[in-house]
Amino acid sequence: MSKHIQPQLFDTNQEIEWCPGCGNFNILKALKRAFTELEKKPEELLLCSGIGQAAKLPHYINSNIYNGLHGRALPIATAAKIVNSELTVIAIGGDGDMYGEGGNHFIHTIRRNPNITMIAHDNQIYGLTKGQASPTSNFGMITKLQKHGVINRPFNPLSVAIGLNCSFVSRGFAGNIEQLTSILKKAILHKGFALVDILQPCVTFNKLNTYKWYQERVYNLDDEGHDPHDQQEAFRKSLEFGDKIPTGIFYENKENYLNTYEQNVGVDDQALTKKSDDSRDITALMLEFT
Amino acid sequence: MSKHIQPQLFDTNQEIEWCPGCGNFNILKALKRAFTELEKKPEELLLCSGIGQAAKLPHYINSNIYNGLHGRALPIATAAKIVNSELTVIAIGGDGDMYGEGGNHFIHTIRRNPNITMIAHDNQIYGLTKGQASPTSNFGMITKLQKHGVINRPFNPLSVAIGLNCSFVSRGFAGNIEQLTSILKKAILHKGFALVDILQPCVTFNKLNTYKWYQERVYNLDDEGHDPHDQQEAFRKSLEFGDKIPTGIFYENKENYLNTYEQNVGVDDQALTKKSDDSRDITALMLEFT
Amino acid sequence: MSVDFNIKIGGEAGQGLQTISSALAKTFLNGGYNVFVSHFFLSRIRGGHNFSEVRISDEQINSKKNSVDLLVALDAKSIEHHYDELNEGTVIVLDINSIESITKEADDASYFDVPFTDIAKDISGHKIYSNSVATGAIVGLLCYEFQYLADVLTRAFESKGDDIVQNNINAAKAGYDYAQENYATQCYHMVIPKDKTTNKILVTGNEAIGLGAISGGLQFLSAYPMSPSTGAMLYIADNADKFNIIVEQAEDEIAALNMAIGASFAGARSMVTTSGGGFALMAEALGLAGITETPVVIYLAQRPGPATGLPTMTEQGDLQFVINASQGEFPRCVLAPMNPKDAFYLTVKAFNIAAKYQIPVFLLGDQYLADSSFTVPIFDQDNIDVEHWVLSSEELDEIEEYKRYLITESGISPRALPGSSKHLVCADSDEHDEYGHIDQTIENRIKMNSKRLKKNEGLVKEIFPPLEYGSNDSDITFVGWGSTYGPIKEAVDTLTKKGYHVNMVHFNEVYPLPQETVTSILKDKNSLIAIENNATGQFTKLLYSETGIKISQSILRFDGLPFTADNIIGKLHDMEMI
Amino acid sequence: MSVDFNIKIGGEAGQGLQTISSALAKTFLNGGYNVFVSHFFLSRIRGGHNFSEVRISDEQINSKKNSVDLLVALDAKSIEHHYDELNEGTVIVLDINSIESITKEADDASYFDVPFTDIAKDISGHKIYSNSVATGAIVGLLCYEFQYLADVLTRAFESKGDDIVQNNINAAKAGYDYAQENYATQCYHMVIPKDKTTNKILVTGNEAIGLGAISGGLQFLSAYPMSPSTGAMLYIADNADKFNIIVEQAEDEIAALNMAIGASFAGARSMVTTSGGGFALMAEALGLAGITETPVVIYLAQRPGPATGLPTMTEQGDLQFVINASQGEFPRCVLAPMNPKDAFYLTVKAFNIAAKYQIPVFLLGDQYLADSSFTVPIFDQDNIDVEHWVLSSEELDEIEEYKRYLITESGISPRALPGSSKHLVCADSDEHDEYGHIDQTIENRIKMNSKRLKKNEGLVKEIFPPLEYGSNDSDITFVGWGSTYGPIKEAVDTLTKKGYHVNMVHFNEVYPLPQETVTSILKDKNSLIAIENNATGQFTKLLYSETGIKISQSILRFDGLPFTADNIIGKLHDMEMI
Ligand SMILES: Cc1ncc(C[n+]2csc(CCOP(=O)(O)OP(=O)(O)O)c2C)c(N)n1
Ligand SMILES: Cc1ncc(C[n+]2csc(CCOP(=O)(O)OP(=O)(O)O)c2C)c(N)n1
Ligand code: SF4
Ligand code: SF4
Ligand SMILES: [Mg+2]
Ligand SMILES: [Mg+2]
Repeated sequence: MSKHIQPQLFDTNQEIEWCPGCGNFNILKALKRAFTELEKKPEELLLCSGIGQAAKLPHYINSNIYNGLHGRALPIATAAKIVNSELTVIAIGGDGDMYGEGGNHFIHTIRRNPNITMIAHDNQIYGLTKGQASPTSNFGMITKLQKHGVINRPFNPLSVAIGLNCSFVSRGFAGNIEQLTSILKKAILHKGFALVDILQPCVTFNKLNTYKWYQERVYNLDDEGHDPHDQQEAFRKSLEFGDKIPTGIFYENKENYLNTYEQNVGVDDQALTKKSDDSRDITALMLEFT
Repeated sequence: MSKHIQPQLFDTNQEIEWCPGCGNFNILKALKRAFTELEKKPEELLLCSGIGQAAKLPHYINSNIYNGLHGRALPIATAAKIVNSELTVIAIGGDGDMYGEGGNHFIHTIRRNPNITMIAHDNQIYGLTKGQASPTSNFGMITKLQKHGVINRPFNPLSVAIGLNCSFVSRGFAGNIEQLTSILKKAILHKGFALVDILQPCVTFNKLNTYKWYQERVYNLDDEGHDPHDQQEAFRKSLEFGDKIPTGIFYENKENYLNTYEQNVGVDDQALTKKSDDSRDITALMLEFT
Repeated sequence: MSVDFNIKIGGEAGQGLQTISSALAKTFLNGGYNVFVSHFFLSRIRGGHNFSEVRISDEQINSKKNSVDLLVALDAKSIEHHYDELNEGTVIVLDINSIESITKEADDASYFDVPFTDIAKDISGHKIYSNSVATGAIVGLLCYEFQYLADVLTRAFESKGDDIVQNNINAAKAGYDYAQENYATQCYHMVIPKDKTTNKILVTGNEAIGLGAISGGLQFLSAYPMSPSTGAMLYIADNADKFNIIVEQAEDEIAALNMAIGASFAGARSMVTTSGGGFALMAEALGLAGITETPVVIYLAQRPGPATGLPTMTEQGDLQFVINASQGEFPRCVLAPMNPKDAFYLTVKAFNIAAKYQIPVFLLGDQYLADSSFTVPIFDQDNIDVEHWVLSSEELDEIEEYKRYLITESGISPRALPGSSKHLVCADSDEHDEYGHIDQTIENRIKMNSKRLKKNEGLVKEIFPPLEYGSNDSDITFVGWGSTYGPIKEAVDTLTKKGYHVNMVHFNEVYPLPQETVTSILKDKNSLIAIENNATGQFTKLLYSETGIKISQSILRFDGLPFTADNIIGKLHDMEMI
Repeated sequence: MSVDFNIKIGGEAGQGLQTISSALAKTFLNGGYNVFVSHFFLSRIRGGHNFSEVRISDEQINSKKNSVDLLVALDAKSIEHHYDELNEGTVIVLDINSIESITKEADDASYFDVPFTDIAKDISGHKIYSNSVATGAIVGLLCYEFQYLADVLTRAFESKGDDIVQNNINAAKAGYDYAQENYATQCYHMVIPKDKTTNKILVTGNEAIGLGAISGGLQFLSAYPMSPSTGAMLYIADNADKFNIIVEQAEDEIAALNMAIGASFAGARSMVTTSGGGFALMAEALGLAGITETPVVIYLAQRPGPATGLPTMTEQGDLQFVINASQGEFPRCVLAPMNPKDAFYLTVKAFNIAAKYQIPVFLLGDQYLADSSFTVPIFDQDNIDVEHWVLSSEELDEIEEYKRYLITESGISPRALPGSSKHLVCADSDEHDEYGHIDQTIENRIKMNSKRLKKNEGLVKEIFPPLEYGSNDSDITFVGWGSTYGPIKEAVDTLTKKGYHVNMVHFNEVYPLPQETVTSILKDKNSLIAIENNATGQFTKLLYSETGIKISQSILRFDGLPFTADNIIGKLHDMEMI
């Protein structure tokens, strides 16, 4: 089979609206590769996104897509998955999308643990709205709006996810397609909610966190023999974001009670739509009202 | 001075709408005590709340109050504080209020670090709406709505706050007024955003997490010589919630860049309303448009 | 003999008013009566003063009555607050031991003391049975056959074991006997069972909507709890397993509607339940359903606003909000049930319309409808059709190239589900082309926006005309909408009996309004009077703006309470119309 | 000589269209012309096809023109897309080296090749100066005095150092000279500077609202970025330090409006900036401002919906939404600026009305107003009053017992700030008593709800009548609102010049509408034609429902673009009205 599936399977003829050199291109490439290597078919995929530069990605992959509202990819993705657990569901968005506007869904979707993959293109900036600080912007970074520098401390998606015992927590870097592809594959294969935060240079608006800036700092957790089953260690690593920035798989939770949302609801074996039929006899229910 | 201030100073003639025996009464008592011992005056206080049983509390304390929308106490409190930094501002709500509907404000207010105190009456249930699961409900707990037990893993406000390097993170128990009063006082005195999560038995709807249940489990972190400046240790402790439940001050952050929001904005010395006057000459601005 | 008897039970939150009213209601329902049960609660769990009313009639009733024929006082406030509502000779049943002090003298009314608690302890060993004693005493005072109550208690406590059932029955019987033995004339009022097989059920609006949703094929419900809608969510959750329905408590209302939309996109018939404040948070997602043309049903149970307002009371204050919510312009439909029977069928219709037109459809109820129990005939399931309007596998196989947003004559594009075939399904909240991909050209914009709005033409034809009731040739026509149907109809009946010529035109499908039909019904009527449970006459404005029919007289109520026929007639007097 | 010259500059996002258009605009503004600059952008940062237009006139202009007198093509699409808009003989300026292929033959239009990049590299050493070359070439083709451009460039690049300034000027001058030397007739069109001290400025709607807010006493702005409103937030942030204004980027729009309300409660004049989708998330907080009677200003810049829609384009599709948003009933005010001048003064008014009536006030703009630059006279600051309507310390000292929600004749209660005296200030989103504490009684509900709605009576008197323009005795009256003022006025002027009898009635204060005034203005007019930038005629509906005036003919545009006078006149032809 595998040799018949070609990477072009996931190409579309949509014009790509990103700036030349943007980190998003590599994320797109890595994701297509991951789908190819996992032998996915376009019709098995559902890519849900919010609004932002990152959130345009689904249009560039030949698949089912739901490009919804800014900040709301996760509830759409979660519900679609619970209704049709046969779909491979990915939620995609920017750091503003996923952690700012969508922050509440982020923390509560982790709690639900649906078997979906969340990909955050973390360029530490609001791209589409032209360069305001995002929740993950570095402290002190100057932007057009934050003229005296960002005064909020950065949101740490990894430490929050690990603190919430999230089932899979990882960070990739758009400058390393190999590693990113491998992380994405593991995330998609992981049964449960998988977070992939991706360091993504925005060449137009983020003049601080450039390719070079990241390149000088990133290292692979694998190289340090990091044990992803150790929550405490994962937390320690998640706090590291300065001269050194770890990438790879921080945390993987295999505890028993971490059944997926679909399992807990009892629809992981078969799509809900196939389970329930329209012959709904409510006679017995009505009799309770006498 | 202190001997002239009486606890009754904070009493109101509002009828208290809580069920007899509810943990809220002790929280009310502890908070009044804290204000008394800190020699606060009613007019210096601003108590902001959302909607729920807990959120009714401000009506029972003689003070300025803003009882706003479900989930939205924090933005109200933050903005009021930044406008008038001379006020002692407290944000109060239930676990549903603060971590469910208001979850996004929780994580982002921590990032801003205003010098306010957030009090969450954590009864692990939705009280006012009659007993649905809350974000902190124990896994598996059966409720009227969650008939097969809660399937989401509980939200952990402490681990999230510690992961976000929150400036002060603590847990009290409504069954221990002494300790609670002392925590509340420290939280109010603490310069920066202070979280006080309070284990609060709901005698009507939560038949699992009762006084007894908590009493059998809680212990004081002080007794273990816990160092609240150690983020890693604080995190470890925050994950403990089972046979043993730690209470006390988990984490206190005194790092330098943790200036408060008011300091960062430059209004901690004087209320904004006193700083800015109405003589706004825009002539110079207009000239830029030629 | 014509029966129209109103029992009011007052007490604190947590004293079990609903247990008593529910047992009484079913007892009389099963004896062939029409029963109507309404509640007044404060937004608290214990204490305060609440009350329930059980109205018993041999005619169809859909509303409360102002005057009280029997008052059961579980606290002193019950007497203070409701003293003015009593008729001459109304009996007040109470347990004198458990009431602190009585401030009202018994002139018109007479007290009848029943030691609820003592009897309960004596007979069944615990004071928790005192509500059953009270219930029994009331049934006794009405000299109604005890067996009906015994049956009701049996079914109510069945699941708790035989002992509990027996204790409750014993307690009730003791109360019953005590009343008959001690009340001066034995029967305070005589109510005789009529008919054992009535085919009637007693349901609230929330339950009827729950039943309608189940019957109408609901598969996914997401909601964040909010009074007065939570009952519908709970009812569906209680029965979810039997029908493979998923009920999800969302973290907030934004998630709730987005989830329902995601579920619908993936193929499930989906719904949210909420109230005005929750819906306010859904306004953006409403537009998402609009532009992605995703069917979804929104049940909004209104309560008085603005903001938190009066969370446990009733109002019709959100009509204009739901019609105009969300940026931009797109079709939607608003159905406003008159009563639970109507609610049931309209809920089914809501799902079908949502599916057919691929739009959001509102069920606009209110606390009065949501929480009150109405007697209705058993719902007829024969004509329930679950219409999916989704392409079948065969149809999909035949399609060469699938376009989710194909431009069609009707504005409705063929709907496929993602993963159901090899065709890909793309949806986008941006303006998009026929494939569902972002398209910012003006040519496309005109086509797509027009296509969506085109659906209104078909939609308006689905709307049933308003209900007309009362004499053809009338001096006064009441115009109402939604849950005010009951009180208005009763006002028409009462006035007709008194010889007035009045009738009513009542709207339960309120948006879009079929202009011609509505105009032809209303244009020649004399003296239109709008009746609305709000302060600004929102439907009156809608009617005017959509049809040009201007109603210049109105009876508005915005104090948090529902109308009664008596209110309406009283207002007519004030207005010197009668 | 009468000048009305339209320069269009087309190219990809990121090619610097705005730099060129802005330099050109100021160059002609400072020579005494009225300039109007508008933009068409796609929702992307690089690539695609965008364009800007600079229209230069010696008359007041507030709108775009359909036909193009000079096209600057930075890409091939500029020629393809806009070829039909060219006049006979329109010159197309381009750098043939940087354009892949030209598909259109030059029949009516003639190409004029200027090697922008080569000149830039030659003269200033880098291709980044090619936009200055282009700008210079255009000024050269119009034989306009170069010094104006030199001054503009000096000020634009001042902050980057003398070298950069000089490089830009040199590049521009080279372009200027190249044009004059190589264009067949030296001047393609002659534009002569008129007047050096014009007292006019060139501002966008966003900037004017920013200036109005600053002038009107703004102290706290919270917002979540959203096109097309972000410009206002940015403008205010740029100048916040000078006036002690706090600008807070919120985590979402819910926080934004709640923060603005919290800030206002604590005493700051506060505001949010957003667009429809962001406002949708604020709907609940709108009601919070309503019930707690907290002043707040909401600037909503409309863009085409539903949902994400067309994020960078224009529409007037949210009027009914803002008027009806949020559950329950409470007063609000909606002001819809006609142009930046109006926007400035209405912004000040918005703050004062919000403060006086303690209500939310909307500034309803749109992308056309927000992003286009208009020539306006310098704003007059003499009549700007910042009215606080807050109790002073002295007044508070005199009050025995303070009640935040005192029932008054006008419905307006005296407002104190928390912490400003020993009086406590309590606010509640529940229905509350005069002190601001929860009160669920029906008596209180009636009082409080009526008190709030009572404010409408005073409020409607603050609303100015619509603007009337054009001949008194006319056959056709255009009725418009908000930003369509410019194109409608121009249509009236053009038609009048052609001998038609047309006039216009334009609304910029749209809610609540003063019924009598409006009726008296409109009732005797012939052939009313509504002009709206939406598909369903939202203002037409509002006007009808509020005043009974029915407009049955309309010109609607909903393709994402603003009107031009030519569009309107064209439609009138189609409708056979002229
Ligand atoms: C409700 C709402 N608020 C605001 C916006 C405007 N908006 C669009 S994208 C965006 C943020 C973009 O930043 P991010 O999510 O980080 O994505 P990026 O463009 O950086 O990939 C915002 C604020 C919107 N579309 N909807
Ligand atoms: C927007 C909105 N959604 C829902 C509600 C209904 N509601 C009121 S209180 C509450 C939750 C109460 O739980 P919690 O916050 O834990 O407070 P508690 O009553 O337990 O103290 C809910 C869902 C509301 N008032 N507003
Ligand atoms: S603006 Fe930044 S994030 Fe967006 S496409 Fe350009 S480089 Fe990428
Ligand atoms: S319902 Fe629970 S939380 Fe609310 S007052 Fe009663 S005991 Fe307390
Ligand atoms: Mg980003
Ligand atoms: Mg709670």
